[in-house]
Amino acid sequence: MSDYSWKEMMAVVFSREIEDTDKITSGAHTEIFFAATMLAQKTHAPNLKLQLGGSVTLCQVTDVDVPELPKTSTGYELIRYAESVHDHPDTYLFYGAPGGKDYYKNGSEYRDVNHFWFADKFFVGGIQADKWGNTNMIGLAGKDGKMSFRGPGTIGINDIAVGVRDTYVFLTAHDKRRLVESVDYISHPGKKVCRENEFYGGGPKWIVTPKCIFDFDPDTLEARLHMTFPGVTVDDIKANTGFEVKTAKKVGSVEPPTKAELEALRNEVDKTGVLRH
Amino acid sequence: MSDYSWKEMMAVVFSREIEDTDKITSGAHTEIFFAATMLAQKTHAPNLKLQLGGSVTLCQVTDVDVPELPKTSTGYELIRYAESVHDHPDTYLFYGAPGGKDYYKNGSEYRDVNHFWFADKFFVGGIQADKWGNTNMIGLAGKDGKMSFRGPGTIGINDIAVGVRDTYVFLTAHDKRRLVESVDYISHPGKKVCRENEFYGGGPKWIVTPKCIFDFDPDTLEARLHMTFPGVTVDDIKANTGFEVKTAKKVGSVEPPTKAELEALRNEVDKTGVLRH
Amino acid sequence: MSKKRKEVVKSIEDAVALIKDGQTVAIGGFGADNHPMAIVREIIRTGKKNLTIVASATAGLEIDLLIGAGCVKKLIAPYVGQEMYCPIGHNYRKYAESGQIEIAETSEYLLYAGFFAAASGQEFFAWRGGVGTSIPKLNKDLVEFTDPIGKTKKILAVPPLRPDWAIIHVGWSDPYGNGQHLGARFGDRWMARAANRIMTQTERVVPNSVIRKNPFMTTIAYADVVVEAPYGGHPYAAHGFYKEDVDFILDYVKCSEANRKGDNKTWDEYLKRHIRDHYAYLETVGIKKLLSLYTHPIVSW
Amino acid sequence: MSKKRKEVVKSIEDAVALIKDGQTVAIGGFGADNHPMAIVREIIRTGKKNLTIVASATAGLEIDLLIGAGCVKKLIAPYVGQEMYCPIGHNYRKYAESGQIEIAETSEYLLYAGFFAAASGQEFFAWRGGVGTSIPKLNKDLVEFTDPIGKTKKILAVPPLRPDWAIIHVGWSDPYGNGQHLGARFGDRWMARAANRIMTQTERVVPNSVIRKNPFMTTIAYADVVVEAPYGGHPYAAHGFYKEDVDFILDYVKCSEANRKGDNKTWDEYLKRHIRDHYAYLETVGIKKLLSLYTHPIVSW
Repeated sequence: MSDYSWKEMMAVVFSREIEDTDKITSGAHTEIFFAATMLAQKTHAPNLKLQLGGSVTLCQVTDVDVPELPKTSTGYELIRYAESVHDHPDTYLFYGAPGGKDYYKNGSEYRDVNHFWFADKFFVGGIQADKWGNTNMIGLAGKDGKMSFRGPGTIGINDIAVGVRDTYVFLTAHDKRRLVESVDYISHPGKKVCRENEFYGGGPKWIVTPKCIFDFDPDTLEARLHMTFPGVTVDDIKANTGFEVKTAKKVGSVEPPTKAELEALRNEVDKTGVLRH
Repeated sequence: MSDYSWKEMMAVVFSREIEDTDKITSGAHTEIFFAATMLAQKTHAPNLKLQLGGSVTLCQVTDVDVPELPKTSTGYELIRYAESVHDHPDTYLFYGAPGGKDYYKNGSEYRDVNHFWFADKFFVGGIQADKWGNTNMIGLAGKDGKMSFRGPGTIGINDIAVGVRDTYVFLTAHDKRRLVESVDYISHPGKKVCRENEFYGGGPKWIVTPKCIFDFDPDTLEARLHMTFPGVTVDDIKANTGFEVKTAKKVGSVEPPTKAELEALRNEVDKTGVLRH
Repeated sequence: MSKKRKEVVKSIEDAVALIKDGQTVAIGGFGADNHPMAIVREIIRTGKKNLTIVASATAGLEIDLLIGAGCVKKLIAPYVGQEMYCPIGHNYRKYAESGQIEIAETSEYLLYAGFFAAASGQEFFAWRGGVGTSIPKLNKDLVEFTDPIGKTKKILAVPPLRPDWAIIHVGWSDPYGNGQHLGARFGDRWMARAANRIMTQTERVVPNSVIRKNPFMTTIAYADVVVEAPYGGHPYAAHGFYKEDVDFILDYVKCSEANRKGDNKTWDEYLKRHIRDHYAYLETVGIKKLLSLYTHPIVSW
Repeated sequence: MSKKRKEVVKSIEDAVALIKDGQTVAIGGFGADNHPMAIVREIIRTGKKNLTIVASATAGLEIDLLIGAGCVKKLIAPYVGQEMYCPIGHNYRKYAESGQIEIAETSEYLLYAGFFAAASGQEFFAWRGGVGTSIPKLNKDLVEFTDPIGKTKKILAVPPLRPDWAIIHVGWSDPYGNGQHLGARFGDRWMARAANRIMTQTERVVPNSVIRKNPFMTTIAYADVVVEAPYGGHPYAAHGFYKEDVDFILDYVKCSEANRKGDNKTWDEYLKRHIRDHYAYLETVGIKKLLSLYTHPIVSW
């Protein structure tokens, strides 16, 4: 893993997930997310409908030079890539296709009605995630109803969960404090809670950590080990996870970034190496 | 009445009602309404917060030349007078002071909280009005649930009624078909209905016809004859009204436009005589 | 880069062919301004039937024309008329009074409430306007309930209003479907957000660089279909380009009034005269008249 | 004309004197951009107490500063931090974990829902986001009820959130209180609509004619008070004028972290160093640093 950083790998891995028909709104881990989406527009998804930034900044970089990868989700320079800018509240009723419908999906040239009005994919951060994919940004429970650790806050993940097709939960470390049997507070509901509440949104598709990717058993809706990152063993993951690690039939290994992918990332999106450090 | 038209008189009479602290949103009878409000800004209400037109066009003509009185509520030329233009839906949550609060009211330099979020004054049209001030824009009831006469539609009067301080109901003719005991359908609720439903909006302050102005008894909330227009008798009004005409203690007479008022109207707001015909 | 961005400009014939009988079609603009008339005429010319039409908050006679041409089964409109030129649309009256069209009684914000609920993926939008009026009795989609916090006030639950198509006039659009109004936006953005598909009628297709010059002025992003139709708003005004054609509107009012009063012949002739393909229609107006409607820009950027 | 239009420009001292202890104050901007920092510092300098602070949907450390300076009794904020520079505000953690501030747990759209209800005079705004999470348990103002149409889904009734003041940074404003953002507007317009009074902090007061050049770009109409404060957004970016001062922000993060860890002295010195009147504050930053933050205009009109 010496010739690329974890952030670079994550940008590439997530970029592969993006389809040309997607609409995507920016979420946690701004710089990785921006890199992944811009890379997708420049490589295989030129029609990706992309909202970056806190003001419904609809960006299109397919044919636009990106001198430096934006580092914050709010910067003025994002307007450089914009075809349309709105008010942040409009992200909940405006971004992408009107009402956030499918686009060129299901074999028809025109999108069908669906209820993924927010976006197709969204990055979610967390201080805890549990086996159901419930994610916690609120805090760790202490005594007397106080919090022993105050988290950053839920931002808009609860709002987004109602109408986003798939979320990707990102944890920046993999240990038993973060991956727990049951979260102290729920910011982002897991698949089970989403289904119980009849959300249109499907809840988390993956939980991504520096060690591995969990997906969810379609029947039990519980997390299961889906893929490991290069060099990580299943035992290592089991030893560092706070819930019983179930595994998919076949646990795969994440394909490292190819030379072509890294070149595209570094030459077209991240010229100054924001993700390399 | 030979030296001014009815429309000119109405513009002047309504202009007198406007206070410098008001916020007003345009309503029915565009050309009269625009003239009255622009005249107010140019004579005694330079701080009048004024939305004209169907797109939250916040207009200020105090120090601006008005070559021709706008004739429609939607025209491009309204932008000439605008300091701010928004989307039409924003009229229900944006126009004027944020949330539509008082402004320089109640002795304080800063406005107090109140719930007249829409506006202080609004013009309402109607095909029928009844003694409660209920107004009908929907139609006249026919057989089998059909309408014998289909009205233009309620536009937004029902929405506005919840949060406008006073409405002014304008009828373009005064007869027993229009002024009825009870309207066939309610578009704009009268004072009694507004109170029963705990609206912030006070309902109609006046019903204005070519013959007279009705106001409302503060106890019974029923219409009563408030003022007659020049040359109209109380008997004439009683003979042409479809409900029993009660009268205020003292029925006044509307003061005709003064020479100065007419000059200001014609020289500053209606140079081409839109209201004269 | 193996793939390129998809351009969505189509001929008016190809575009309108995408609209199917029985669909719900919302028509943008407001009053005498910014109605997508070329597309409205093409809808009539191609004989669409049983449409549910969603009008703007203050429709003009574009809706009256669709009704009079027999395209409309159901109407959702807070108002149909042309202010002082025609306080109530004549075909609207004719068809409403005879029961030939179904009307869902609504209002400006009840309409927007439905758009908002659709655009934001909610089950309904809660709104008080309409309580105490006849509207809930005349529109069974509205459900009254009691404020769950204060427990006393009546509230209307307004269900999502999700047209199959929003048809919106813009000043200019790029080939990818990013459009900008050059004047008032009215309720067009809310209408577009609610619909499953957006078709814009643009005065002009312009390069993407024109849009990027000021992306804050972009009003419709990602339209599905763009139709270029210069003077496509006639007889109505197109903000930034031309004003309304009052003579033409008054002639419409006269012919539609005749129809309401039983003179089908005048009306049929009116339709025959003006329902043509777009450039043939403009010929019936005449270049001198069209050019006389010019308005100079008030705002530019 | 006997009367003239009222100009609303005030000195920062006179403006902030209007804010009273115990009031509810909303602070605009988003992330590292467009926060009204000169006014925030004046609030601290004049020792306001017991404020209920309403943050933007993604607050930066301006909220953390107010907390650390002891001005805040209650906080309504979906997030307090500075993205990669500081994932969670240190004073926010310190005061929240010790119970020294009350927190009404909320989220981006629950915040906007409250703003919307206030601005539109409704009793509440109906919204599903938050159902199935811990937020309703941690914010008793939210009332769960059942969809009155479909009868199955759970909905939250969000009551009006009506700050006494919305304090908003704009690029420029005329003397009458018409302001324009030169870049992103974030949630500022919704915040302003909901508040009883608007105070704008403007980089520059400009003539009314500048505003009228493109009235579509006006974002805040009719502010009650306008304060001119060039570089008033520092250490944050002001779109169209300057970018954020990363060194300064990192120094803040270091000093506030010290405070969280019990080193009051470092923190008190930080406050003493930087909480000064606006121009004295700018001197502490230094003109060379300020000028180095320049960003050229991306959009102009």
